[in-house]
Amino acid sequence: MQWNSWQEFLTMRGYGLYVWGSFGACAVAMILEPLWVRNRWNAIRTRQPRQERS
Amino acid sequence: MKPRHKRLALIFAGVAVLGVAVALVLNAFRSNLVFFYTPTQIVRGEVPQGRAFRIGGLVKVGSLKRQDIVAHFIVTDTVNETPVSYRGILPDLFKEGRGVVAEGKLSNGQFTATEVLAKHDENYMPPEAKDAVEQAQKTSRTLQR
Amino acid sequence: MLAVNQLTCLRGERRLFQQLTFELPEGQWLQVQGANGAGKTTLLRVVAGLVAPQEGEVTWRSQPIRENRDQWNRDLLYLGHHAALKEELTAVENLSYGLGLEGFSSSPEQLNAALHQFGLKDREYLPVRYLSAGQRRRVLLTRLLVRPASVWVLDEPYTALDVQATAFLSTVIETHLERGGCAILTSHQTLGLHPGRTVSLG
Amino acid sequence: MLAVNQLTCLRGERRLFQQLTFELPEGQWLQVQGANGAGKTTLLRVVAGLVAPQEGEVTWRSQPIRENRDQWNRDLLYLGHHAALKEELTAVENLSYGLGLEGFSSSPEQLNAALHQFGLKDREYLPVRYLSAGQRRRVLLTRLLVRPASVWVLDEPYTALDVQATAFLSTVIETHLERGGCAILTSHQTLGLHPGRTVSLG
Amino acid sequence: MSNSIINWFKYASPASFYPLAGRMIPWFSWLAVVLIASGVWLGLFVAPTDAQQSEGYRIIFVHVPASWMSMFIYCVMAFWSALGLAFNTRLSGMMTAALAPTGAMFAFLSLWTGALWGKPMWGTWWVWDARLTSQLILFFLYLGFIALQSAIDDPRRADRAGALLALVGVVNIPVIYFSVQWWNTLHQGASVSLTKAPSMAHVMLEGMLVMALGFWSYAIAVALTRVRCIILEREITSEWIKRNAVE
Amino acid sequence: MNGFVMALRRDMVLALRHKSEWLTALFFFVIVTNLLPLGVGPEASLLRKIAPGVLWIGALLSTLLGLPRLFAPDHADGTLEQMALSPIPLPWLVAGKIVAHWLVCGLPVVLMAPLLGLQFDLPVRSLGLLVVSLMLGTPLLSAIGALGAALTLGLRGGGALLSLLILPLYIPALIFGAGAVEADLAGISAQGHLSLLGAILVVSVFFSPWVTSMALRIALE
Amino acid sequence: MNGFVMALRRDMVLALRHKSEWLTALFFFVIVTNLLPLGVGPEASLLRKIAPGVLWIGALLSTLLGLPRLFAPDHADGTLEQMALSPIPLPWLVAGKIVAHWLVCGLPVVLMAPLLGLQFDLPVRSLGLLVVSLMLGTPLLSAIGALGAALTLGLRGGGALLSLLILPLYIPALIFGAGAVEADLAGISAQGHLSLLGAILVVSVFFSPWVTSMALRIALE
Ligand code: HEM
Ligand SMILES: Nc1ncnc2c1ncn2[C@@H]1O[C@H](COP(=O)(O)OP(=O)(O)OP(=O)(O)O)[C@@H](O)[C@H]1O
Ligand SMILES: Nc1ncnc2c1ncn2[C@@H]1O[C@H](COP(=O)(O)OP(=O)(O)OP(=O)(O)O)[C@@H](O)[C@H]1O
Ligand SMILES: [Mg+2]
Ligand SMILES: [Mg+2]
Repeated sequence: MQWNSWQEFLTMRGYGLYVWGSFGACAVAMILEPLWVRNRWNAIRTRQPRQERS
Repeated sequence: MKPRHKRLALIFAGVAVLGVAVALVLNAFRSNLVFFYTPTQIVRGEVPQGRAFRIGGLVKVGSLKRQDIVAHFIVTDTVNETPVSYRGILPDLFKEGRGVVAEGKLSNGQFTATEVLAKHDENYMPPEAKDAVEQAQKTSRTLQR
Repeated sequence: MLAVNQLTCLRGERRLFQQLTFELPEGQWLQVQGANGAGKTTLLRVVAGLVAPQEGEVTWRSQPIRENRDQWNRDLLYLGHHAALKEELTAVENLSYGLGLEGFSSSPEQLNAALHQFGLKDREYLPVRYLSAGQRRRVLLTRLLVRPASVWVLDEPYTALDVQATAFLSTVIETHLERGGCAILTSHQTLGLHPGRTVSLG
Repeated sequence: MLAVNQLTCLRGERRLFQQLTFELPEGQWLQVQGANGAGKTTLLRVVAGLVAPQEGEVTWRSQPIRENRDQWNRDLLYLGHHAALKEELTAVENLSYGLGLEGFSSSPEQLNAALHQFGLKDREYLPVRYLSAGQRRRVLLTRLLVRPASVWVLDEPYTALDVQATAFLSTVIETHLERGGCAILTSHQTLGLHPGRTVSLG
Repeated sequence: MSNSIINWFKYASPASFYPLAGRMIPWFSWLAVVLIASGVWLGLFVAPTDAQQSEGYRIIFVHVPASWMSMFIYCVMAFWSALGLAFNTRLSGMMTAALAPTGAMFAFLSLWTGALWGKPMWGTWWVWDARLTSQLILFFLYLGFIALQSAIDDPRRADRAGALLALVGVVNIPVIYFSVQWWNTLHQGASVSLTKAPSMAHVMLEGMLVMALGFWSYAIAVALTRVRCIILEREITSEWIKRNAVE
Repeated sequence: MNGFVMALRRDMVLALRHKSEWLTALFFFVIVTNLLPLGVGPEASLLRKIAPGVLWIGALLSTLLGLPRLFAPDHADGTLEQMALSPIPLPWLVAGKIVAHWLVCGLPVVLMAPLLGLQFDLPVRSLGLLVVSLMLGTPLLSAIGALGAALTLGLRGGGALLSLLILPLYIPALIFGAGAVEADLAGISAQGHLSLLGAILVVSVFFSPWVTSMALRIALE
Repeated sequence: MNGFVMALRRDMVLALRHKSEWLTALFFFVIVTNLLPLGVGPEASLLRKIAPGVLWIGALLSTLLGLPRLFAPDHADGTLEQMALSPIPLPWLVAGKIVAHWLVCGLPVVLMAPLLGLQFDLPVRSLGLLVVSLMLGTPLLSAIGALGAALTLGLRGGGALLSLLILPLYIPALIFGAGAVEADLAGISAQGHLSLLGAILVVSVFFSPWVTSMALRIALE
């Protein structure tokens, strides 16, 4: 374990903004994208039975 | 020509074209197509005259001096050296013995930078390991001498 | 009554027609006949007021059309060789913007009904770019059903239509005449309309 | 012989035709019939090789046309809805560049003679922009006289033509058939040709 | 020979790929979660401080995997495109279309994290050196690909036009990769390469590789899900979907 | 070969008859580069500094402007269909059209450039290099652009899409082209830049007609 | 009035459906201004100096680009004939089309300008003035441009001719517009420049629809 305190972990010795900016952007993107694809999937699946009936 | 021959001719032409292209690219790499110039190129006069350009190399150990906010240091490529002055904030990675890229103008062998960027190498290691490596290098150097 | 007096028209150095005179009372129709290049389209454009004739004039209800443009434009419906359709818009949008630019309006339901009458069921919401030649023509002709006007000037309205649509167009024109409108048209085909007046060019 | 095997074509989600099969020997002609939007134009484009069908294939002299494009393109003459004429060029120029792009050539005299045959005397040196609708169509059709080909694929060749030109076009087609060529065409009019084969769509 | 090709086609047909993809997705999803979690743990908690860059270097654990993936995905797209143009398989177009948004996202992340890294280390967000410029071009190529596909409504044309673009753009990939060798760039040279031992401490290297594998699984999982969507959307009228797709 | 000449001649006749095309390209180039002193102010040293970049961007934009009209009119009036059905292989015809596009949009710009360079107070020695770099660069712009024009043929949003597709591919040409002139201005050899420009040129001019005609066949479907 | 709204709405729908138009204008603006640092080199002080001129020229060129397509498609497909035969007076319809052109080609550019200004390192205070000057200037460009578009409708060489006709009329706007921003940058009041810009704006916007529709009727004959 590299860190002595949360404080140190969060500030990253002054590089907090940059490190967390990078990790954060990746996290956001890689969480949103699967949700977005799921959404598309669900939209198709709910549309499908309707089309079949008609 | 039969279609078969035609196709062969085409493939042949395509290979020839690619060959010419590769030759040209290689030729380009022999000449100086660069993001920055080295002190050696400055000494040889291969750099832009009278306009801004970038110079790159290592900061010579022990050359960094600060007067107020003006920093003076020497950029070296281990063969030749160029003195540089810069007014402004230096990036974190700027250290003696490390890589640097500076943009600015050359006059009378003195380079006046308007922007200084740090360039670092591809080595990543914890401080202890680094010390060990440096120690080893030093000893091997002294041994060679 | 639409009257054409002593009309003369030049194109390049060619005299297309000269001293042309005819009248068209309400309830009647007139076919302009002539070979390809005889000047039919040119005549219709002069009558519509798009082109000024070299000599002569066109009057509508005894008023020269070029001096009384407001009234004439309200009473006139002109369909030329051009489709005047935007490929990106659907049939319904094309119709409703077309009407809008002329100061009329119509609900989408009415437009849809008119398109159905012209045999364009299921195709109302497809961009015009996907329609076949005949289907585009039908969209254009649907304006006859939704744009009120008493004088119809139609340049080759029958092109690209299949047998069924041709018959329907003829009944549309007949109905228009019965209601007291009048129509000028050109066509190289034999028309299924009751006999009307004719003018021959060339 | 031109043969069409098991052709299926979709547009959007609409199935235009399905498992269509027919043959056309040399010296015969075939009329594609169908209402507006039935898929006639689409079929002709598939036959010409412009569109790949969803299923099935077209063969010419027992070779699939898409695999033997050189030969097929040399033997084919396709005239679509589009005029393929440049408004700035004269009729003669249009024809000669059209031929040039296909690797043929013809002297201006020959082209002029062909244009005369199609009733375009005096109009050869006028930019096409000034020609009437029927005259443009005639310029296009003149290609039938100057471009040697054994298969003609003609999409509504009779539109915009007057009576005289219609009759002339029919004799041109008849001559082509007598010489051992074959032709596929669409038209909503009744044609003055000897009875040929038919395919009905839709 | 024709026999083997027909077999191939069968595998590459959407109908048989659809269930296969369905079975693979959960595996890769979980693999991605596990690998990324352990990568983050290795990168943020286990890996030591760097001698030159202090804690700032930790961006390496996302920057490098994202950069690698952005280049790798483009290569895969080009591969499918070549296949599609040569054999006219329907699946290849769908795969390319499914990969593009993920690739674009990684290209963007590479630029974003690179810029965030460059500011403290080099002293600038951006310079026009060869590596950075060619990577920006890669991002634009992804965007162009996506825009082109969405502008064409006929899926067949969209696939084939996109395939052409993907194939033409692939020349950019070696330029990105070798730019640091061909020109002297501000961007650093390769720390990891096939020809020499990595110039990185072991823990750091391990963290980076684990992250890269995690990103890789992630990309596979997302792309497979998306390709299933595309299959359903496009083949909605076909028999096999009506028969069995709605499990 | 014959088809190549025919397509070239036809497009040239059309362009000359039309005038709009080549005059527009040239005019646009002159305007873009001439408005700048009006907007920026007539400081000679400033102008000289931005000259290579501005001239190259001008050339690039005027090529880009002509691109949508490379295939669109032929597509709209059905000529492209006829070309696709011609016994002459489509790549030859496409090559003819590309060369015509260059002669119409590129060459006048190249010939005009030294004059404008003078206006920007470039030294005479660098003018030669400017012409050389443009001479190598503009055919490349036409060749790469043709592919973009074919891919976006008849699409909604054609113009913007075309720029989006093509500009990333133009950036290297711009960098090396303007770079060559700047290097020369700065008194260093421009050979490296020119070689790279030449390499891109050779490859793109050779392969573009093939790829473009594939794209055209796709667009015609 | 009704016809004005209708014409405006129709053109807006077409533009949005098409996307090409407004995206092209915006894209072009962004590109022209963004390629510059690539070609000229990223020296901040240099860039700041040329910023007002470059941004104004960018706006001017993107307006100019959209102009040939203001009436040409409607002319080609016969819609313009229908408009000329409409009971609604033609100037109203033309006014609608001009406003649509501004909304499509002008407004996005105005809104984008401050962002690009930032990129050129303009001080924040001057950004406001940049927007104001463009807001006054771009409608004027559309209004004057419409007349040129109508005069050159359907002519051979339309594009070049149009620029030739219109640019001389645009130059005052460019000088006062870029001048205003430069004055502000230099710390002088920009009021004089802006007033002149306003005067040209009022006159041109009022008279343009009338004159333009006269030109259109002539073009249709
Ligand atoms: C916006 C700026 C940047 C971009 C677009 C960029 C792009 C890339 C790309 C495309 C790669 C993968 C190529 C390869 O594996 O050889 C890469 C690798 C890498 N980058 Fe960056 N980068 C940027 C900034 C930075 C910065 C500021 C640093 C560090 C100070 C950095 C460090 C690295 C490292 C360590 C690698 C891995 C190289 C290897 O191991 O092979 N990058 N970058
Ligand atoms: N500038 C010109 N010089 C010479 N002749 C011209 C010129 N402009 C037009 N023409 C001729 O004027 C005539 C115009 O005819 P118009 O279009 O009215 O014919 P049309 O009767 O409608 O023919 P179609 O049945 O083919 O539609 C054509 O014969 C054309 O050649
Ligand atoms: N994307 C699409 N979605 C739905 N339908 C489409 C689409 N594209 C084309 N169509 C339909 O396909 C048909 C194409 O017909 P085609 O042009 O072949 O008709 P045609 O028989 O030549 O008609 P015409 O006699 O009018 O020339 C039309 O009915 C059209 O509406
Ligand atoms: Mg006519
Ligand atoms: Mg048809």
